[in-house]
Amino acid sequence: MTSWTDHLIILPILLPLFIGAAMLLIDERHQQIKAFANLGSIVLMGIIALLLMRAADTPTVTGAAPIAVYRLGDWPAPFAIVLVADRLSALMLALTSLLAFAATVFATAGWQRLGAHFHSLVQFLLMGLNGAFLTGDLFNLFVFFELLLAASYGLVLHGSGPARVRAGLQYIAVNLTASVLFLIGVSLIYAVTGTLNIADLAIRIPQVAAQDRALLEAGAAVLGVAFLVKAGMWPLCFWLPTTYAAAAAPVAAIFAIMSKVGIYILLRLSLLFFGADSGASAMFGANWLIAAGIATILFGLIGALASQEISRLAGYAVLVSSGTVLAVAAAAGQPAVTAAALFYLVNSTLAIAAFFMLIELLERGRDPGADMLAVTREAYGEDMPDDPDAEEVGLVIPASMAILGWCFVGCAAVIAGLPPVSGFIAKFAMLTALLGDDAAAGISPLSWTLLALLMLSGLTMLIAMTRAGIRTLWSPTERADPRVRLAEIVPIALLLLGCVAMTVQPQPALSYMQGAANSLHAPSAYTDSVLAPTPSRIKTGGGS
Amino acid sequence: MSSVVLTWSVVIAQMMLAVAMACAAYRMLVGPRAQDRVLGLDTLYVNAMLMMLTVGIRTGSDVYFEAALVIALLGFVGTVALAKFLMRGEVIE
Amino acid sequence: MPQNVYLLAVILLPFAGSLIAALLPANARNAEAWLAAAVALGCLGLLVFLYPGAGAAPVRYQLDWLPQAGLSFTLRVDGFAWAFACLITAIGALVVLYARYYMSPSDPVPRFFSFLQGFMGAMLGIVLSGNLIQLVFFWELTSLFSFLLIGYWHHNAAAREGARVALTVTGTGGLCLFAGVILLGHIVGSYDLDAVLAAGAEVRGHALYVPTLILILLGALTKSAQFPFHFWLPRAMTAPTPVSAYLHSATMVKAGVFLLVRLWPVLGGTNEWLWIVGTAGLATFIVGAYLAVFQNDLKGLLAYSTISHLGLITLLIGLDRPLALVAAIFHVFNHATFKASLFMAAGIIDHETGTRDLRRLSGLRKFMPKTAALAIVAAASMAGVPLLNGFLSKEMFFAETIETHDGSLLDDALPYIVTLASMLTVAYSLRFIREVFFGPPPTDLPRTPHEPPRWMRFPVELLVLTCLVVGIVPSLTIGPFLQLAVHSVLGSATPYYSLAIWHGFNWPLLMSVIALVGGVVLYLLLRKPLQHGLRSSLFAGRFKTQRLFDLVLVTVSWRWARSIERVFGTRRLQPQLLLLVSVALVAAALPALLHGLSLAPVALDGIDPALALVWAVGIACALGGTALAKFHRLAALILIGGSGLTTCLTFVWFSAPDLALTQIGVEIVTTVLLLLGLRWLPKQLEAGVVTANMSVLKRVQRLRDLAVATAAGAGVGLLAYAVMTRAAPDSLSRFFLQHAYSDGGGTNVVNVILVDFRGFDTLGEITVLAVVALTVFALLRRFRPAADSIDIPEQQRLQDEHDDAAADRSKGDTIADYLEVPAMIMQLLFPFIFIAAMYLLLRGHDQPGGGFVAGIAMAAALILQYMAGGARWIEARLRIHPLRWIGIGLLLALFTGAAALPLARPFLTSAFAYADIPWIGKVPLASAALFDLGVFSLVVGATALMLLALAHQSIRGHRRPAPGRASTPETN
Amino acid sequence: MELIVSLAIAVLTGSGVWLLLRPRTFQVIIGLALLSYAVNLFIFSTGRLKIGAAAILEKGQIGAPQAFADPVPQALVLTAIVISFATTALFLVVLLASRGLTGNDHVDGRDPE
Amino acid sequence: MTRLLPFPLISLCLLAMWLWLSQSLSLGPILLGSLFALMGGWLLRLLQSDADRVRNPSAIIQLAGLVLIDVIRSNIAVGSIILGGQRNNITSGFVDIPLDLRSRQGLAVLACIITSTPGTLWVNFTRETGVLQLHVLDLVDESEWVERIKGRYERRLLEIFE
Amino acid sequence: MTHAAELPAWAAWCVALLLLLGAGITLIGSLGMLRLDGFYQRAHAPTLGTTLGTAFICGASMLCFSLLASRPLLHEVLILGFVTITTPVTLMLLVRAALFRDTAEGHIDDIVRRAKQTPGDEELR
Ligand code: NA
Ligand code: NA
Repeated sequence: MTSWTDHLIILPILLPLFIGAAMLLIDERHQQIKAFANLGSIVLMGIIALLLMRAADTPTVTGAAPIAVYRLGDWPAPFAIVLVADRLSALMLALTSLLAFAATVFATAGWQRLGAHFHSLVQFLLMGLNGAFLTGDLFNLFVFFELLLAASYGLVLHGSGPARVRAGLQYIAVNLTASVLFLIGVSLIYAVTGTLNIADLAIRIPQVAAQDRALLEAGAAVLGVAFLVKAGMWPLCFWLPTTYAAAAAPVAAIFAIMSKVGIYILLRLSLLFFGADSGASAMFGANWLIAAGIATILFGLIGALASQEISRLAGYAVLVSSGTVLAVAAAAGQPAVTAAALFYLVNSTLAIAAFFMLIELLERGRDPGADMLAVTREAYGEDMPDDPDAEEVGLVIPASMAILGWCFVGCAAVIAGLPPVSGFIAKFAMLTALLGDDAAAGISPLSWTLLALLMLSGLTMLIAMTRAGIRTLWSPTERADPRVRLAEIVPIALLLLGCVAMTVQPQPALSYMQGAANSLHAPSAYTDSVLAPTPSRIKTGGGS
Repeated sequence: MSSVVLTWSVVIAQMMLAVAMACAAYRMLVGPRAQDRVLGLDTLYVNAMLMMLTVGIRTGSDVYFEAALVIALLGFVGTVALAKFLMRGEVIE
Repeated sequence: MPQNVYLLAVILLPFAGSLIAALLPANARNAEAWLAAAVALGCLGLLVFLYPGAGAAPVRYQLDWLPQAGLSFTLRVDGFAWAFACLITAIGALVVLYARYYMSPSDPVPRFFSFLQGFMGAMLGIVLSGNLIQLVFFWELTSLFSFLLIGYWHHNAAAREGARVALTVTGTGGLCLFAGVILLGHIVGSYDLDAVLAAGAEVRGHALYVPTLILILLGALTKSAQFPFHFWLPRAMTAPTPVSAYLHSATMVKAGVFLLVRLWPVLGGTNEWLWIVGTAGLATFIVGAYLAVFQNDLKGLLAYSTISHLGLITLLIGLDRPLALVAAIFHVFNHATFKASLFMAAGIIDHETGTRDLRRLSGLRKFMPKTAALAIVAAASMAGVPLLNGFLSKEMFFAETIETHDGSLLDDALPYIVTLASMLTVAYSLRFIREVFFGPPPTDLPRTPHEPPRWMRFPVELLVLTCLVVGIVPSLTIGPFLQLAVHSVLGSATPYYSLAIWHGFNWPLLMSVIALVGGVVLYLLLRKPLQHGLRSSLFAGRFKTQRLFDLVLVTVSWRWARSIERVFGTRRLQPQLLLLVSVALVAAALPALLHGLSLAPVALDGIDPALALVWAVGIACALGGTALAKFHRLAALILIGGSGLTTCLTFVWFSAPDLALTQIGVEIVTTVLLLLGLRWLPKQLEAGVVTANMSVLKRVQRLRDLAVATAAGAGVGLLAYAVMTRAAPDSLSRFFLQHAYSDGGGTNVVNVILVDFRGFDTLGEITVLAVVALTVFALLRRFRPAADSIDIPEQQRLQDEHDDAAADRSKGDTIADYLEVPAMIMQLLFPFIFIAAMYLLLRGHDQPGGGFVAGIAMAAALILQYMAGGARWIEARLRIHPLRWIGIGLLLALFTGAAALPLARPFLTSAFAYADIPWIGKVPLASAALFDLGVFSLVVGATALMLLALAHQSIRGHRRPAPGRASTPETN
Repeated sequence: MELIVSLAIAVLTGSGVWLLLRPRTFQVIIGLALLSYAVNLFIFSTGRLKIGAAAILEKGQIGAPQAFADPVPQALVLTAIVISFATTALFLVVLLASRGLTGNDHVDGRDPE
Repeated sequence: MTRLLPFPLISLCLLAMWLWLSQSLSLGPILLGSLFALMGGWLLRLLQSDADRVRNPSAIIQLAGLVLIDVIRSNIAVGSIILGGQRNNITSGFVDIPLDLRSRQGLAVLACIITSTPGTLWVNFTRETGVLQLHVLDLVDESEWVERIKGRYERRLLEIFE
Repeated sequence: MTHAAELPAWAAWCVALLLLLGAGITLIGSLGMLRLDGFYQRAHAPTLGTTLGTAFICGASMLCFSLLASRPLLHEVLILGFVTITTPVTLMLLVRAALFRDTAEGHIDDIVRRAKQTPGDEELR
């Protein structure tokens, strides 16, 4: 620890803890103060994340990948807990703070008053998310997972009401069960390897004795199942659309990142523990991840088509996004593909978050019965009588509706992967990476499958989103003009602008992600950085 | 000799306490009424606490004292709550 | 300025115009029109500067976009692109002028003109793209703008449907094109158009040629409304007529044709090309013409006619010969002129009469003679009458059909087939003219027809003039441009062709004559039946492709999707949990089965009978609790308390005093918590219906659940046994045991781990507790009990009644007597528990104890007081501010950890020292103790908050919901 | 000894899972409680079973791993106990709210038809 | 004095408890214990307003001895009932005992004594009538029980507390 | 039990005796839970364990540890004290609650009568 910048890594965890705790000492009536504190903290977090990104992307003198390690309590690794910041985790931190910022601004328009302690819960959720992205310790990961889940339970229930409570009950029950699996998995791995440090595990796992391998893999598999639940993989994902649809709009928007935590961990751990060079258990579970990803894409698409409520459709879009990232990243095992998948992850997360907030504005002041009617008519293929003598004069669309309409188009385009926004670029990047550079080499059946799936998902999402858009924006039912506040439209626009920026300037983003993917695929850089001998209070080093 | 006696007496005492726990558990399982079950639980707590003390004697370590103390001091809180629930239908009015 | 900047400006101008148009006020019709016209003419003007000389290299403009994946923003203009761009902008300008008069003054035109210009930009983007991915990008943009323009009158259901179908079909095609282009790029190694055009032989020889071809053709054919994807186009006629004229006849539908011509040097010249493109074109040509005859809607007729003509062009391209390609390009331009003018004329008729029904229209020649003359000339061009441009390209078409291509039967029959189809063309053109302009004066029209405004007719006049001029002096007018376009596609392969009107008596002329005569005869035969409602039997009713499409779309994307979602998904919790447990079981079992799980033999001699008996008790309690959890909740609660106690005893047995302490504390608090909750659950469930009348399905489900539960239990038990019976690896604990005292300053290693080595876990864990407490608090603030739980409990009612009934007693005496003595003792215990809690807190670092268990003990003490005195009584004497305890606890823990930061040490770096205080002696001072104090404060606060928030529900006045509104919707 | 503890873990897990799959919310919460006992014991068992070897040192002692019960799983169990206590409390309140708002105590908030 | 140390006796007990737990009589624990003992007194004062008064300390010891003997005796008696064959022949039942004792502390001590003695259970005390309801395992003669409670315990408790 | 050898013989015997006595008395009390009839009778049984049972075992523990540590280690007294204070609270509250439940359900006359006349009948549920 030589300078204050060394502490930058831990600030994304301590800052929300501090703000969240301090807000408990402020009376609930001072909502504005809390909102400002919350936003200020998020902005700061964003700045820290950007600094970490920059640090992680600046090559060191030796040219090695710069991976920052923070040894808590000044104890040597692998004995105590470490935090690790590399390109990927810094990226996830930045993404998280962007989403949180948008959602919090949105919430200041009214959602914050719907229940108690909204801002504290957001801060604690961020603490959990940031912790999960940064930690280098398997059990500490569990703790941060529980923290983010606990805060998410609170946020799902924010505002109460039958739908939320019903969905919340389901969400909590499933996640508590998954947490039980998490604990079983972690303790089995500890029982076999004797360590909890992720880097140390990456080193010890190849050396596990043959007779212990069954236990190790059983533990890893159970742990994987727990992550698959959080990532929303079929058939463990049915809670997700229900929960996200029931949650308050800004909450659902922040939740867009939550399934990505599961994906992040799965990617990171599977490459560290069971990468190509990890001995007898190399590539353990990779095929299952691919299969789960593909099944999830398919199920998400089916669900999107079958959704009557637009918010459920958004929930299924989350599944498709998660499934796509996992299937594509797990399938190829090449950094280029992983980079493209990360690019896709970022922009689909942004769009889905914007979409969740947008839905609330669109649905505001609408008669919920209209949906049912429109869908049934469509479902049964009734010819819609065209009134021939109706005067063909368009309806004047209020400016707010026009803006919402364009936001909808933007979200739909990103989610379906169509031009003009970044979803198209993301799909393009994934597909070219999947096909590879070598024209002479054939295309593997798996690549064909994924190519077909990506196309199919574009088509299906196009159909579903068009249907939803027509229903909400063009339906002739009487509706009050939605009264939209600036604080509600700005965050949506902000997130979509992020997508636009990634459309106009995809290269810097993609090359950053390429770097992230490269280090993800090179576990030794990670383990070397974490386990590097450093001066610490224990001069003798470890006992082992 | 004396140490053998002590060893065996601890084992036997633990056996007896375990049987005592089983008796209490029998009441908890069989009832027939709720108050019988609560009484069983209260007894089970005391028996378990005594069992902890014997474990301490057996291992020659007094680190289990705190657990026993907590049962002695707070073990009744649960039973009080149960009793009050039976009497009033709610624990705190 | 250099040319490539002009090129960029051509693309940017329409989009800029679109943006400005959107921001203008709703009634700014003139401003909108001026703006749009200026943009179109401006682009046209720029294009003049970009006129590429024959044989000159294409002008390029390139920007890096995503170089890593071979994507750059490249604009490229060669002769073919230039000609197309001119067509787009020129017709665009005319359409804008027309639309100025067509759109009603009350129509909100900013949206219209904005979309129109956006479309123009996208279309220009397609033709000027020098990168295939970028081409797809603009391709999909045109679909999007087309969707928005078709749905312009979205209050109309047909418009919505038309827009949806168009987007679905062309968007899907666009995705296929995307895939195809990516494959093409994969084969060539670049997406640059020039690179791809240079790699034709390589592409055609590649194993991926056929899939690439099919995917790209799917894109082109859907866009150009080729059979069987043609059905979206007639439905798109719900768009305002300027849109139909511009997008759906002159430009967008030509994008498919454009692409086919563009990629012909790469993909063409194979049998696959000939067969797929040729067959699609031929079928479309015939089907379109046939269906056009039967249309009663003016725009419908024109739409099918457009389909038919696009089929003709596609057929020409499919014929795979340079001359055919020349004819195709020529017809693209001719069709654009006469069809755009016809659409505009139809729009004028619709506008002035209020109907487009051919059966209602009649004799308009008298009312609008100028329009009639224009429409007649345009229709004649469409029919292929000499001296008009349509005749010229049709002659070339006939000439090409006569040539031999692959010598198949179809090839031989081609001239006959196209002649027949051309008869249909003549017939519907004739019908259009005859029904609308001739015959008796119309009756019962919605409006009295008259000539349109001068400038609304102007674009039609200009277009018809073009038809005439090109038809009469082709080589002087269109000649150089056609040559330019053709040359840039075919290069050195450009064939010789002549644009003369008269080629002498030859086979094509004969075919034209036969077609014209036959068409007239056909029309005369069909006139009466059509007037009386004759409908085509082919492709009608249920077998109409559009019907079929709807049916498939609705069935697959809605009905099937819903069924599949129901089969492969669920919204119920139980199946989800079952799946989760089962998946975990399988996941754990597979490695065990694969590697074989070696187990130590079971040794019975090491079993301690006392522990065995204890666990017999624990197991019995667990099973009993399980059995009773449904109907005897209280019993279940008591019984699992037994299991918890045995668990706690096990921790004591196997050397884990801290665990035992914590477990017992949590056990007690949990019991109280669940009891507090039990108050709000329904009193007694129907205990009668247990297993007697259970359905078979229920029984099977129960058996299945039992099997899964047993397997899960067995599995976890086996894993535990396997773990416990093998040697422990060298673990982290070595380090902790070695350094706990020397470097952590505590003898209780577990506690040192908790507050020092892994203090970060603890910090997170207490935050979880805080968060849960907040959630519980927030949720309970809005708690509304079920109707049957609102009343005070039965027991209290009875006791109150008893008190009221007795003369010497007053209400509340029973409870007062009941608690008199116990409450006294419970209050007395409060300070004693406090002392014990302090003891546990302070010695945690060295002996069992710690902040958590101390906090739990303190919270239990508080609860005890609540039970003794009642919430109101306590709170009159003792205000607990749990939120403050929580906040302070978190901050204390945080600051203790952060105290190391100013000393340039990482967070949570602990410090301990032995302070030598006078009189007292050496006192160990560890920062970890302060951390533990934070934990204590938080645990007291959080536990108290949860318990008290729940307890407070009893004293809150819950109002019964109004009858009939069992669950009121929430208020946002 | 190992046999008994694994048997106990097995029964607790089995009962817990069985209750988890039941339709009434109260059954589920009891199931979760039993599962948390099972998991706590399971984590604890990964440190292997030792009698009379509590990980409490003498002052100044440098402990050897053979002489003491593994403290790491114990620390993990402590964290797990706290977290499962918190989540049990939360689940309880949610099930109460669900019962209040939906009028029944089925896990789906509505009784199956 | 009362504000700082509202319950001197209780605080003394608290200090004793602290020292007992700490197993130490050095200055540090005494100071810390005194602090906690004071705080404990303040906590209790929030809940109970009337201070503890003990009139006759020697009676306490007397009572304690008595109780000890009774407990041992009753243990044997009840044990033999449980183990013996005559457990089906015993008569148990409720006994009403009119009390003169009104002090809350006194009643609490009496309750502890009665309940801690195997064979008797404190059921209810009605304040306005002053009737204590007991449950007795081996109830032979009701009046004997009245005499035993009033004579052996209540008299001494009255001496101590009132 | 390596430490058992460190105890003087008399102490070992004493500890053993106290242990067995305490456990035995507790067992007898708990057996009462099985053998006695009706709740009100059974409610008397656990007191054996909480008084002499606890006292003897605490005594054994104190003796053992005091001799092992060669100084008085008497904190088990606190356990005995707290058990003595807290058990009555539970029993009082529980028995009164049971009495109320029986009264409310109309069983109490029955019970009082039966208690005095024909004890041992199976109590109504
Ligand atoms: Na959990
Ligand atoms: Na008694």
